[in-house]
Amino acid sequence: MNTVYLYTMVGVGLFTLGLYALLIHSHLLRKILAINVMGSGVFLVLVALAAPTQGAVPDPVPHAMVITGIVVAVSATALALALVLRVRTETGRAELPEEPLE
Amino acid sequence: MFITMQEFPWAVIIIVLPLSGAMLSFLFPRWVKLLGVLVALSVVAAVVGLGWQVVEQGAQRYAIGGWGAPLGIDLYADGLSLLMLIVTALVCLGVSVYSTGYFNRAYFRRSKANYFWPLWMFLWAALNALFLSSDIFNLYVTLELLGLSAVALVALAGGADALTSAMRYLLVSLLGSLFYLLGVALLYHSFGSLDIVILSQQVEPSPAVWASVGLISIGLLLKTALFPMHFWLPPAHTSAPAPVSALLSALVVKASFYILLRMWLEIFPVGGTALGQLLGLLGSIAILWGGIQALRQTRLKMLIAYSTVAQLGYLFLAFPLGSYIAWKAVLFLLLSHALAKTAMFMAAGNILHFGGHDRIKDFDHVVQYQPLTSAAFALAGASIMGLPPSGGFIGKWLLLEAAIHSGQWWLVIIIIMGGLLAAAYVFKVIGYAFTQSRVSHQTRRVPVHMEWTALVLALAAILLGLAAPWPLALMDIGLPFGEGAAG
Amino acid sequence: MEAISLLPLMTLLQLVFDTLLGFALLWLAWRALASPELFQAIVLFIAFGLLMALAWVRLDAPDVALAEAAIGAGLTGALLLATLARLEVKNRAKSELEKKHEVRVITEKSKHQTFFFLLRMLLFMVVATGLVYAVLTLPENTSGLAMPVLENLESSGVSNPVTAVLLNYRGYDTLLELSVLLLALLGVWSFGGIPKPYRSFPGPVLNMLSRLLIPLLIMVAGYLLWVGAHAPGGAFQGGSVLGAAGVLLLLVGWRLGTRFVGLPLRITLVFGVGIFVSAGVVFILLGRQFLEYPPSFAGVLILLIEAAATLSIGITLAALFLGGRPEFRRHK
Amino acid sequence: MLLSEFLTSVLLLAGAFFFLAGTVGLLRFPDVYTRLHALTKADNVGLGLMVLGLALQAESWAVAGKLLLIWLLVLLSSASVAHLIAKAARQKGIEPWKQ
Repeated sequence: MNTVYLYTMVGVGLFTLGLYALLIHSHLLRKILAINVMGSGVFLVLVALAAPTQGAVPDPVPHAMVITGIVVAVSATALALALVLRVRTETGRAELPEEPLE
Repeated sequence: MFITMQEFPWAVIIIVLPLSGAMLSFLFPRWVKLLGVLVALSVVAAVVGLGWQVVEQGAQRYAIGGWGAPLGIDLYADGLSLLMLIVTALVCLGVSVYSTGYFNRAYFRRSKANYFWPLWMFLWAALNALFLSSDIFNLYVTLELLGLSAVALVALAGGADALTSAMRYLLVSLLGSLFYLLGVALLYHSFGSLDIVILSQQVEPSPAVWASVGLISIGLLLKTALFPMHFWLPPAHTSAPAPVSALLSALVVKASFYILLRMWLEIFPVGGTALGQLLGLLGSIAILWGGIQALRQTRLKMLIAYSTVAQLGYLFLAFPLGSYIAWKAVLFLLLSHALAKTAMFMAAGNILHFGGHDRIKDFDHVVQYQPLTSAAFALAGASIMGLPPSGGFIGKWLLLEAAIHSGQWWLVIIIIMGGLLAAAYVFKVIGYAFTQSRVSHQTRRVPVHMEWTALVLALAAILLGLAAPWPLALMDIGLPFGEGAAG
Repeated sequence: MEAISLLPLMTLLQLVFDTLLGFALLWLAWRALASPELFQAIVLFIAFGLLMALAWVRLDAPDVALAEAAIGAGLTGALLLATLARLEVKNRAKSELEKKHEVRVITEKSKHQTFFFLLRMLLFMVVATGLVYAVLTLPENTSGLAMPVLENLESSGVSNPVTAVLLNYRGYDTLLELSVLLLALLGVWSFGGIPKPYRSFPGPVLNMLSRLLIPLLIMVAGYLLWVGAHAPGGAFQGGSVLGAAGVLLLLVGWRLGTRFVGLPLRITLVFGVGIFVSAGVVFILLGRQFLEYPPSFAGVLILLIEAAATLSIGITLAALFLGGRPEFRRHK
Repeated sequence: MLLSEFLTSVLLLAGAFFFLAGTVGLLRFPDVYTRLHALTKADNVGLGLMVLGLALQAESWAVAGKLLLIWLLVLLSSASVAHLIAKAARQKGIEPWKQ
């Protein structure tokens, strides 16, 4: 077990953990946290697999991809949080209705 | 100055124009409508320019920054992306004209109306960038741009329904993107490239490739709303403002399908495999389920939204067939559905605007008061049902031909049943359009150009059928679907 | 001799450290997602972000570490806390019922729900096992694009490879990403009717702190922007530090003057993408490709674009923290 | 050379001890005010010792200066944050622990 695989496994773990939490929690703030954890998991996989083994240079392309991803994630989070506040104002609850509107 | 017409980078212009339009309309809210229409017209012109290039010189590849794949990002335009761009341009031009009437002060608060334009132009820029991109990570960024702008546009309608469905849509969209991105990570680390063409040359089956097939497919199918992952679509498409519903149903769901199609055609050929059969099965269920649900709806926009679920099902029938004709049929269906569905949602918007509601049973002499809108709905309905000579007819005909050719008779039955269901729900609406309502409603004048736009787009869906050979020939440029003889 | 004999010990220690960090990450993520109090959950999430930054350092990705610490942990955390405060300002005395809602897990009994629940669980299991297997079979070191990136570094205008990728080789991605950020703000503004943040009374300590920190933060932002050309740093890291300065200003009750709220603010927000697009288009007119910088100017151009981007990113992030569109009236 | 390395080790170990003590305090102390006490006092000293230890190994004065700057910034922010947390706790009506 070396660093690369260790962090990659942690990344996969975070991804699935976030996925699980996203599906079981109903509060929207928690869903947003879960999405962010999932995102961190994906980023970790992306960079961990690019980590250098013994003195070689790390591949900078995944690093740049992750920085892009982090900015996209914060944008999406900001939008989602503002939407949560609006949903709360309109419906009184920070949750989605259980059944989709028919 | 220094560049000839032959190498003018139309592809870049097509992306930069709506992007700049979005920024300008954010800066100068006073001029939004003028800017919207101007940008729409100039993008159409740029698409014509690119089309001319592609027809004259074949598929185009453009290295942004001059680096070229795999280091840089390439834009790529072949027949497939060109047709997507053309239909996007047509629909968006329509939406642009329609929205000058729809987002007026009587109906929307001005501050809200002003936000529509930049958001919508961001969406258009995202669509154009997506159809032109040849880089799977760049596709992720365009997907996010597309998803976030679509969500903001849905929420523009305000009210509890629109906001909750926008929220659900946002979560689904982000989830889909993350699945896609993880798939991209695995592909990159397997082959060290992000370019679709390079990947297609190097790809060979391995567990990582299969995992990324699964992740990318799940992510994009979620965004494309294939049954049973369609749950988010009807509420979102129903509660959005009418031009936004049109954009979502006509183009946004197709964008993720387009990526799926590209990946499956070029990177992982799954046509005809077990996975393809599964997708065909899900598509078939979507056709039947969406059709039945559409028939059960009491509100017009909900009916149209479920019809989208059903029509999206057709797109997946090509996967069990996997033949040259099947791909072309599906693309043809996609194009005609985009035009017809835009017209339908616009017609629904007109009816809603006029009577203040879209309860089908309470329609009051719609045909008499809004003849153009009724005609638009009927013509679009004809294309959705697949009546000759509409675009929908040609698409379904080709699909039937492909199904019969490969002897998969169950698909033939599904296609015919789907058509019958579509006929049932379209006629249900048209039937009520002639009746008188017992309840009298306050009515509002609908600007004439909103009615005409719907009609023109519906006519375009019909004309697509009459001019079928032309788009079918375009599809072969760059051979996205392989050699015709091989199929 | 001594160094060689210490090597296995060092690797062992590193492995122990990595393992501990990995478990800490998983544990924090789990606690952040499962803890009963939302406030606690958010604080744990911020801690998670900081440990992520540590993981990036361990993976030789200092640029990512900076971005993660500033944006992933810092600004996302600030946004989450601001939202929570606004959710709670509505009803300060939170009912017990609502507290239950906060941790409520979807366990509806209807058949429809059970079906989807099972489907989700199945999906979840398949994803987890499949991914682990897939990752373990990946080839251990594909060098990826490291070689072409380094070979072309000369003509990219900068010597930090990550900045070269972000601003030059894959500058188009960055252009679209800046658009995403702008779009998010536009979306937030378009929602309208975002409740005002809980009015804070900064007090002398926070005022003092902000007076000391804000000039420093602006300086650090400038430094990060400048240093990004040859060392870890760049527009995003600098921009987020600038955004942090903005957040601090907003916390002590500062608001943008009325004169600047309209067009001037909007121009600042659009500036980054605007300059980027213009730089790209100008080169088309000069007969080059879109975003193809001449190697002799590349360094200056990248710095120019990054400076514009830093300003826009900083202001956008601060505006996102504020939530709704700044008002035309002065607050005090 | 050897002396500086020895000093660094001692300083780092001492710093680590303060961190440990601070963490134990954070976990064991009864209320928010005492926990803040444990955290800020111990961590500031702990970090100070670590910075001092590392500064001995610094290649140049600039690096040592940066290390010092880090410590000063942490001092400033942790003092302010501790104050703010305590103030918020007081406003919420949390009584200091007495026994």
